[in-house]
Amino acid sequence: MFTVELDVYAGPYDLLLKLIMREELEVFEVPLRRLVELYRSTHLAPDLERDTEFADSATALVLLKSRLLSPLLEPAEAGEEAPLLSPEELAGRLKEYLKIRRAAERLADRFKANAGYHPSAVSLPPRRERLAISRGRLLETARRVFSRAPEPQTHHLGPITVTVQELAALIEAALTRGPRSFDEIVSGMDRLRTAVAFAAALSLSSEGRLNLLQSEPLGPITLEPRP
Amino acid sequence: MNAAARIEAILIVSPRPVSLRALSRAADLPEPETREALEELARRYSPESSGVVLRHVAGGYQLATNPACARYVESFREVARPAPLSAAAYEVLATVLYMGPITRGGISAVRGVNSDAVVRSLVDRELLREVGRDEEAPGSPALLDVTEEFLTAAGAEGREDFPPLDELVSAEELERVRERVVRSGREAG
Amino acid sequence: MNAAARIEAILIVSPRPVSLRALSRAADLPEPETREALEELARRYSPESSGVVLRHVAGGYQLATNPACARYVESFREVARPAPLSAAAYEVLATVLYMGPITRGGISAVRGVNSDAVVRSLVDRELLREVGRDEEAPGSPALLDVTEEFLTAAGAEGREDFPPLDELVSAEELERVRERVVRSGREAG
Repeated sequence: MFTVELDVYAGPYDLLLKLIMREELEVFEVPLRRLVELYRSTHLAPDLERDTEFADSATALVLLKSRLLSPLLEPAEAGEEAPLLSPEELAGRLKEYLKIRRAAERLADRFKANAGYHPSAVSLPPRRERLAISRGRLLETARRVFSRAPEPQTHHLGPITVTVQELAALIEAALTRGPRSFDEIVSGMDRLRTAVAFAAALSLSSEGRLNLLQSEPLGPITLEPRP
Repeated sequence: MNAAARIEAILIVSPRPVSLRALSRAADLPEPETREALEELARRYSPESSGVVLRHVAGGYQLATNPACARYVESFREVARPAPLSAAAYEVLATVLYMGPITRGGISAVRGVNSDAVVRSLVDRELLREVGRDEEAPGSPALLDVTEEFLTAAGAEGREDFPPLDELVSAEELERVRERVVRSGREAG
Repeated sequence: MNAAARIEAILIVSPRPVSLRALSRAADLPEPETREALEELARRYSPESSGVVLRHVAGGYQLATNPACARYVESFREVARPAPLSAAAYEVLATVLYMGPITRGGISAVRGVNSDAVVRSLVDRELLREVGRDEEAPGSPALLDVTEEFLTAAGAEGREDFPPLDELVSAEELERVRERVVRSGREAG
């Protein structure tokens, strides 16, 4: 089964930086203004919950491929205005992010190197009078826990990943009878689902499961199953 | 790692005595070698010079403080801040109090995040304990419940001292939570 | 009892690192003697031969298992190591380590992506905690910082144990990023 580790999507800065560092030409083909729109929507989108992490990256992918897929490029939200980042400002942010990214890698190494230490569990007979559990806090906590809106399942894959799986499955199902246009597949989907569907298509393509065809710049995209 | 080191590492993470058999199995050593390693450790952790001693008690072997150091240990406990219960610990305790006996998977399903680490620390602190297994679920996971220790710390005589759940949340919300627990049981394994 | 034995007895009953000051007070020893006793213990509990080692982390001292024995400890506990953190989680931790105390919004801004869910799971794992509020910002959002647990997990004595952020990336590499972004902006513009 097709799966996507959430780890792959650490956010649009991460993705941008990877493309830049890998010297992939694509990044130069993307109008900066559109990238900036991406940042805007990332920062200001109002109701983003835990799915955001992936959705943002999917949107980033979509926008990076914007020459391929113009219909997705309507402005983020009507009425939302945010200051545009200049290239220098964007470069500044990416530079700061790169440092954090490096720090995170070092941190991961340190955590790994220290994972084998287990603290002493030798304990004395418990001193009951020292530990007090607040009943008020316990009841307050119970009320909150049991009335919390159910969150998506998060075992080892992020909830949004399930959506990608669904959409990947949907795309594969749609292609069983031959090539289909992307527009056809996503007709009726909202922006987010469309973005995630495109990311799913990109992933399937990078896995060698399908080809993405486009006859002219800004033209419609056709998905063609690979044998 | 040498035999004594393996045994030593296992003993220090166990709050209770460990049997020869359990030691030799976890350390991947034959019992005679385990016994020898224990003799070596007994020499090293001797009551004459060490602050930690190896005790051989009914249930097995255990590292413990040397009674000759009791004064200092007591004085440390006076100054040491007892680790307060975290918000996550309260959530797990509330979940088990009202939904228990319940599996680790069930607790995680109610809270929406993996709760194994929190459960482990509460079991270590003897506020939760395993009371059986859910034979219906795949893999028969352990069922957890709150302990006497928990009730004492909360100043309660028993469960009936806590208000019923339907006074805290609506029937509809409760149904949703129960549904999540049931679903997690079916998906486990 | 000798100084090292007193310290040893105190350390073995404390799962958390204990500061030099608390040790010397509880063991009724002047700090220089406490320090000497710790050196003696460090030799005895050495990573070469012992299953238990003396760690100096999070501003204190701690007895813990030798990672070389982790296999046996984990087999004894019958629990797998907790799931490793995601790349996103390490990014959030690094952000708070170097920029903290910082708000959730601040973290998201540095990373370019909403980080609330990641923060929540890290607070749950007690690697981050709220340490106050940013009164200047609208709504006085909570400020987060790394915890003692974080330092212990990273094997660090304190913040100063981490290299300065500006040393992590070379000037050339930073310039390369800038140059590429600016050039792509010009070309696309």
